Amino acid sequence: ACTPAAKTQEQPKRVVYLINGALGDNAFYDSGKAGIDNIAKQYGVETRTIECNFDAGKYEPSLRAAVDYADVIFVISYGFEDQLKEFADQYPNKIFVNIDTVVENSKKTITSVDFIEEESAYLAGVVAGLTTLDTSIPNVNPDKVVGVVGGDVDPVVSAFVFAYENGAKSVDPEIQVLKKSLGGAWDDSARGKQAALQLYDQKADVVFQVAAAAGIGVLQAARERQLYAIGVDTNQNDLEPGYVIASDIKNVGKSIEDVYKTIHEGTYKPGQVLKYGIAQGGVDIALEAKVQVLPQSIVDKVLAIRQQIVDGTLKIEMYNNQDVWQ
Amino acid sequence: MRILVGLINGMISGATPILLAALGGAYTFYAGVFNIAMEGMLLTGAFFAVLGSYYTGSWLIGVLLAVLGALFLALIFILFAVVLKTDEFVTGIALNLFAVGATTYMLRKIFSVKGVFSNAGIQPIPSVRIPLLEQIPVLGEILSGQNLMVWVAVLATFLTYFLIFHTHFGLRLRAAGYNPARLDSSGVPSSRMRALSLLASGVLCGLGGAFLSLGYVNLFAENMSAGRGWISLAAIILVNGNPMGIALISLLFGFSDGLGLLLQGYRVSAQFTAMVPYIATLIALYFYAARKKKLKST
Amino acid sequence: MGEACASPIFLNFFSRAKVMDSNLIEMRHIVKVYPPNVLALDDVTVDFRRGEIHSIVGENGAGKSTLMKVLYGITHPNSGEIVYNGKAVHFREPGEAIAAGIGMVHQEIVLIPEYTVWENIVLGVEPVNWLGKIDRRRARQRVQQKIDEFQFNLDPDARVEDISVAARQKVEILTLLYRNVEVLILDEPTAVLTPQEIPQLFAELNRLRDSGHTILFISHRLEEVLELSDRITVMRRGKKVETVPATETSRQELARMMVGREVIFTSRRTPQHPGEPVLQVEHLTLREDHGRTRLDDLNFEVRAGEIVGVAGVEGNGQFELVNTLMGIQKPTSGRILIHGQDITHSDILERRRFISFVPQDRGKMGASLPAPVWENAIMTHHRLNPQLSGWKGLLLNTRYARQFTRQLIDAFSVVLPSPQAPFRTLSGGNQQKVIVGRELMLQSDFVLLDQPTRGLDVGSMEYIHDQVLRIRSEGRAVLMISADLEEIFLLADRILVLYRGKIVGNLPVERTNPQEVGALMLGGQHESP
Amino acid sequence: MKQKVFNALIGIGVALLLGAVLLILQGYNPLETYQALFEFSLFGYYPFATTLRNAVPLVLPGLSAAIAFASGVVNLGQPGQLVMGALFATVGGLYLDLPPALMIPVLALLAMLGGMLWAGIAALLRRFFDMSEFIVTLMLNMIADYFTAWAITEPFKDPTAFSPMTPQITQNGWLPKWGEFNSMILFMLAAVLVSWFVFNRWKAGYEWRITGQNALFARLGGCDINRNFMAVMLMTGALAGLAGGLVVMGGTHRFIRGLGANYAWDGVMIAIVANNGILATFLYGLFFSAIQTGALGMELITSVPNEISQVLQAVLVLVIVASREYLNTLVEQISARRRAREART
Ligand SMILES: Nc1ncnc2c1ncn2[C@@H]1O[C@H](COP(=O)(O)OP(=O)(O)OP(=O)(O)O)[C@@H](O)[C@H]1O
Ligand SMILES: Nc1ncnc2c1ncn2[C@@H]1O[C@H](COP(=O)(O)OP(=O)(O)OP(=O)(O)O)[C@@H](O)[C@H]1O
Ligand SMILES: [Mg+2]
Ligand SMILES: [Mg+2]
Repeated sequence: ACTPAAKTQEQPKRVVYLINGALGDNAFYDSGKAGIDNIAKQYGVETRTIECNFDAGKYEPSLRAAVDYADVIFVISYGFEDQLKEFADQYPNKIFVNIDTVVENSKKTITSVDFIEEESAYLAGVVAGLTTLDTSIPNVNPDKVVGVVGGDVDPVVSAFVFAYENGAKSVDPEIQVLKKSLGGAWDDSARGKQAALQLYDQKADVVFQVAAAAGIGVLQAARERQLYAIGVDTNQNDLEPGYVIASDIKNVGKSIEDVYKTIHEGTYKPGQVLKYGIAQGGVDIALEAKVQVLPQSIVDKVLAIRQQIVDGTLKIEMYNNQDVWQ
Repeated sequence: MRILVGLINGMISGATPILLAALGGAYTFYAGVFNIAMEGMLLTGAFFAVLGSYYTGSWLIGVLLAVLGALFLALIFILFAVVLKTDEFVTGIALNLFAVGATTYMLRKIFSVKGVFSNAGIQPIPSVRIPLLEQIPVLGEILSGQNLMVWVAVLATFLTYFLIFHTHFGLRLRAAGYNPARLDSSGVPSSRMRALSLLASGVLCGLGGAFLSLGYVNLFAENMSAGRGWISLAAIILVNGNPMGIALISLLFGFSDGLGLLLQGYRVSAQFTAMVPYIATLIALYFYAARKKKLKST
Repeated sequence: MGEACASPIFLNFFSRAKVMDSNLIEMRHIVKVYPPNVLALDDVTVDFRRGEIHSIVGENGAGKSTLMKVLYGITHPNSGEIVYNGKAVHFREPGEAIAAGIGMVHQEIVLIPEYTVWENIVLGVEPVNWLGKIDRRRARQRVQQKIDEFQFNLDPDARVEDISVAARQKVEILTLLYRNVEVLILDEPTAVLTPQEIPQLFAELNRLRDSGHTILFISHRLEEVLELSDRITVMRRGKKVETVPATETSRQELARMMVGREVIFTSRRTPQHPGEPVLQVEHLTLREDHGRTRLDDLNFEVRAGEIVGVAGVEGNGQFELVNTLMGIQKPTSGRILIHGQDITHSDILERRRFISFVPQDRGKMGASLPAPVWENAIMTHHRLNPQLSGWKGLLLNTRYARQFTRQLIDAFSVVLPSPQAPFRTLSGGNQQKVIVGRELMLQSDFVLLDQPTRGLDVGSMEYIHDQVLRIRSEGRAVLMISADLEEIFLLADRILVLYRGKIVGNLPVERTNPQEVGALMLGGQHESP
Repeated sequence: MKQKVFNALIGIGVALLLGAVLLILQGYNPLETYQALFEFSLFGYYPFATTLRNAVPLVLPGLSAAIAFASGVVNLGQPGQLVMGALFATVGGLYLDLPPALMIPVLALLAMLGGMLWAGIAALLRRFFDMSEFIVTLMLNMIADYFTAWAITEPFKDPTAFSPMTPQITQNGWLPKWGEFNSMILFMLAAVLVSWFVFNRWKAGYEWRITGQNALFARLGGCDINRNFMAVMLMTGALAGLAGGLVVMGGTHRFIRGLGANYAWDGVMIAIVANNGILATFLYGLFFSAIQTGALGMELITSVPNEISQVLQAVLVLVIVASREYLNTLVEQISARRRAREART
């Protein structure tokens, strides 16, 4: 019913961006925030961000505050899916958009945006694999070893690791993928750096970081060892110019803007599950950097595989609770 | 071999901030001040180090600012605990809370980021390469190329030892802890020694913080002290403040921390490997307690 | 820094010549109230002359220490002025007083046991090199020099925790002399000394006086005050009663001025035949692992209706004897029997069924200062007296507890604001009465008294003594440890002398005298008749 | 007593004033901010209910710390004991199946058991190897943190969840709610009353208090120091553990990452601010809960960032304690001066 009638139905005035964690991961949450800010600019709605700082005690009151305040709630609900469902059922005429996971309430009013991390992480693996094989790249050793540092061992990180390993092995089954987890120390960048250093000592040429703030330590380890790292969530290629060869991007902001656009135009349908893969521009791999390290040959190979994924000719295996840490 | 060297280097850089903070705490320990604000001082130091280094482009000024920042916290501690005689434990806890809030807030205000501020403009503290030693295989790789602050920490250890046990400052400092009344009646106000000890711990924690944000890594992250202040407290109590003992415990901690990460290669869950340092501390405590028991009985 | 300034004493020699008995110090209209409302000094005016030994006597709490603390800058008067060397002074902290030449040795010795003698002495004025490093050689040699100058025999390298009380006192005095003070304040220095050590101290003090020092001397012991001083100031309840030349007064007169009434100095002990042995100690030995023997094969018994006094210089095993009797420390060997029952290995509560115990330190062992009086009164009773426990022995019967406290207060005529008041707000004497009362109401046959009247004034002391004699007449067995020979001779039937953890004398009181006991206390041989 | 309340109020007043200055310096309107603070924490049905509910995980660890400290036991293990309690309750809720009438008490007991266990370890280490409970409990906090993290990522993880968490516990284990009022509040009140009663009316409590004030005296008086130490450790462990259990049963219904993030430390802080008094701990617990709950309102309405409310809390703590103690001495000194004046005239 995308008609003037729909247009006249009153536009939302207030939008809340409610996140389980805290802004400032230079990544996931921040990219969402960027989307929210754009909405505010573009449509002149009032926006607020509520951070729960991973404090379980804050989840329910925050939800309550959010529904009291706003009529559209974008929520990253790791950890409080249950409460989210309750509230969505209680307030069927508020718009709940759940980011990054699939949450389904009995009234089917929550729309979920599901990112297909596996696709981009797979490409990250390909980049790593091709790099460790190409000893023409400075300091790359002959051993076929790459590494990954995860902030925790939760399913999301595991999904990254899973696809990353598949990507690397797709290049050459002999490539060994070493993994380290920081066991939840997302903000201890010193620890992140030490983990990466250990991987480099174990002959890895490339380390993929899936560790938010702690991950920055990984990038710095790469510079110290004159070796290579792959960033995550946003384009981190220029954080340590010449050492970050690629970034696995998750464009939360775009998804938020897309969804809000539909709300604005009245085409929004509650209860959907929107898949955001590479094709939809939800995730991607960024290879361009100020200081280009990857030889064009590798870039081309990666882009080719990316294209296959977009065309759907290459299906990426989805993570499904395998134990990827051994 | 490389792994071993890596482990040792990891141990050293893991130990440094704890060592510096704990040395700071040693002064307050001997002066009889129950100081648990090391955590906050580390964090503040780390923040101001980045602030100074980023804006002036000089790591030296960064370190200087770090020290000043931590000293500021020390001054608040003095104001409340020494002057107004507020409970030291409360003061410490409140200051730690304050440090987390304030640094996060300034991070947002000044760098308009949250979480992490990492930027090529942040000048790191240089590391020291020792021309000839470098050649020696293992030893060279360890001794050379360490961060300047590591050597500062080594120096600080011996300096602290000297100050506390061989100078009139140390004699008075320990007197303030043993029997303040005596110190007062011999003409040196014990409150002055308590204040001085807090300033000393401010300086050292500042250096420790600077190492965190300009030495080991080159960025500031919210709450990046990540409990190191508490570990240093444990280290101090463990060895009754003896600087050499503190150095030992810090190294033990740094080592077990790296070891934990390494163990992940061998089918041990990340969470358990992360426990290693704390379990190691408990074991150390066990042997320490046993030794003390023996000493007491004899 | 650290270099002590040139001695003012030489200057004083000249000045002394002309202004022989001019006032060195004048304290005028001093008022001191301790928060919240203890009027410790009530408009006190007193003067001290250059080169005299001036004693201050008075009951506990009369304000002697406070007066001196005010002079020394430890506490600050609410009003009044101090004139020193002709000009008004106001010391904010002891440091300033010392710098001006006034030093004080406290009633309770404050040294750092962990430090050596010389470290304690130079603390605050350490000789140092340009690095701030302490010049041990110079420090030791300076200290040694002072030791020789004033003929104290002390080992500068001994750790204070290892030396005798008398020696510690010397360290305190030396600390001041090292700083070249001209006025020495000594707060009850003799309380902890033996009859033999006191003359030594007096000799030293006289030497100091002759070398131009002024000495302010606080004591309870009237005869020694009369012997030592040039002039004597008497205080009572925060007021100065009078200042008199020593030659023009007597012990009786001083006592009357102090207490405000006549005081009897003779024993009220009536002869009585002891009964069955209650406490038996056999071969009691306490040896520390590295060989040092604290208690060396003690054998003695205490009979019903008998008071056994334990004499000895502090640190000769009294502490360990109490600890082993009470079960705080386990003896290396030997047995402790009560009524023939071996309690050597039973726990403290078990012993408390048989033993009433009055410890020497009220604040540390005898009571909880912040707790209300009634909670202090029911300690131990709450375990032994079923009436104090309520429902299934879990609850505390607070109603009965208050009633019990009432009884105690009445029976031992304790003066206090209310049973709810914090114990600390009671006066020392009343605190002691509560503790003694609590212990005696346990009705146990053996009573262990450790310095039962330390730091009490004559009034309270008399009262406690009467109680001790009463339980003796009730046929209980009493073991009383006391540093005060006078007290022991006043009460005891038999005297045990402890020296280096050994019993060097076990003497019926009527067949010995203070001189002999004093000699034994110092390790002299005991010539048995 | 009246004096105490008065001092506390003065302290809070001064603290809020300083906080206002802070806010002005940062360019916020203190009135608006405080209004928002209290609108979201006290004024109104839901806010008040939330404040009460959030008070639970502050008050219980607070009680735990207060009783421990007042008994001379340095149990700083509340954070660890809390999460262990939560884990025990959760596991019970996952594998047991009883009618609510039984399930809820059983889970509560399990939670206490978890806390006791964790405190008991420290107690035993102290008792037999005299390892200072101070360090041990601190270390055990970290260990408990990682241990529970492991438990919810490996053995007890919810395979369908996206982040480490256990499945939901059985409905029978959920604490009933009446509208907004969650029955966990009743547990809290009960805990406060029981604690007060044990501490002030039991013989054991009497011995604990005296031991806390003067251990040697208590020992000579015939109190069994070691048994008391053990008892206090266990009881305080149980209180902290219960807090964890209630958070699960009354709030999240499962163990999720970051549960009890910093309740327990706040609890310790509150206990000290309350001078280890039991009722005082309860009241200050409510107060700080109000502040924390209201902070959300500040963020929403006046967009005062969450850090500021953290700083504000720090200021509150410091100033309340400082001014309270300063006030006491001040009052005494004034009365002393009066006395002195009388003496002079
Ligand atoms: N620390 C204190 N706090 C409060 N009041 C105190 C304190 N010490 C003493 N007082 C008060 O000072 C008064 C005198 O104390 P003090 O111990 O000197 O009594 P006293 O004169 O020795 O009497 P007694 O002969 O009974 O010992 C006591 O009544 C007590 O109320
Ligand atoms: N710090 C204090 N706080 C409160 N009251 C005190 C304090 N010190 C002393 N008093 C009280 O002041 C009064 C005088 O005490 P002071 O120590 O001067 O008596 P004293 O003459 O030295 O008695 P003693 O012979 O026992 O030393 C006593 O009532 C005492 O209880
Ligand atoms: Mg006195
Ligand atoms: Mg008295």
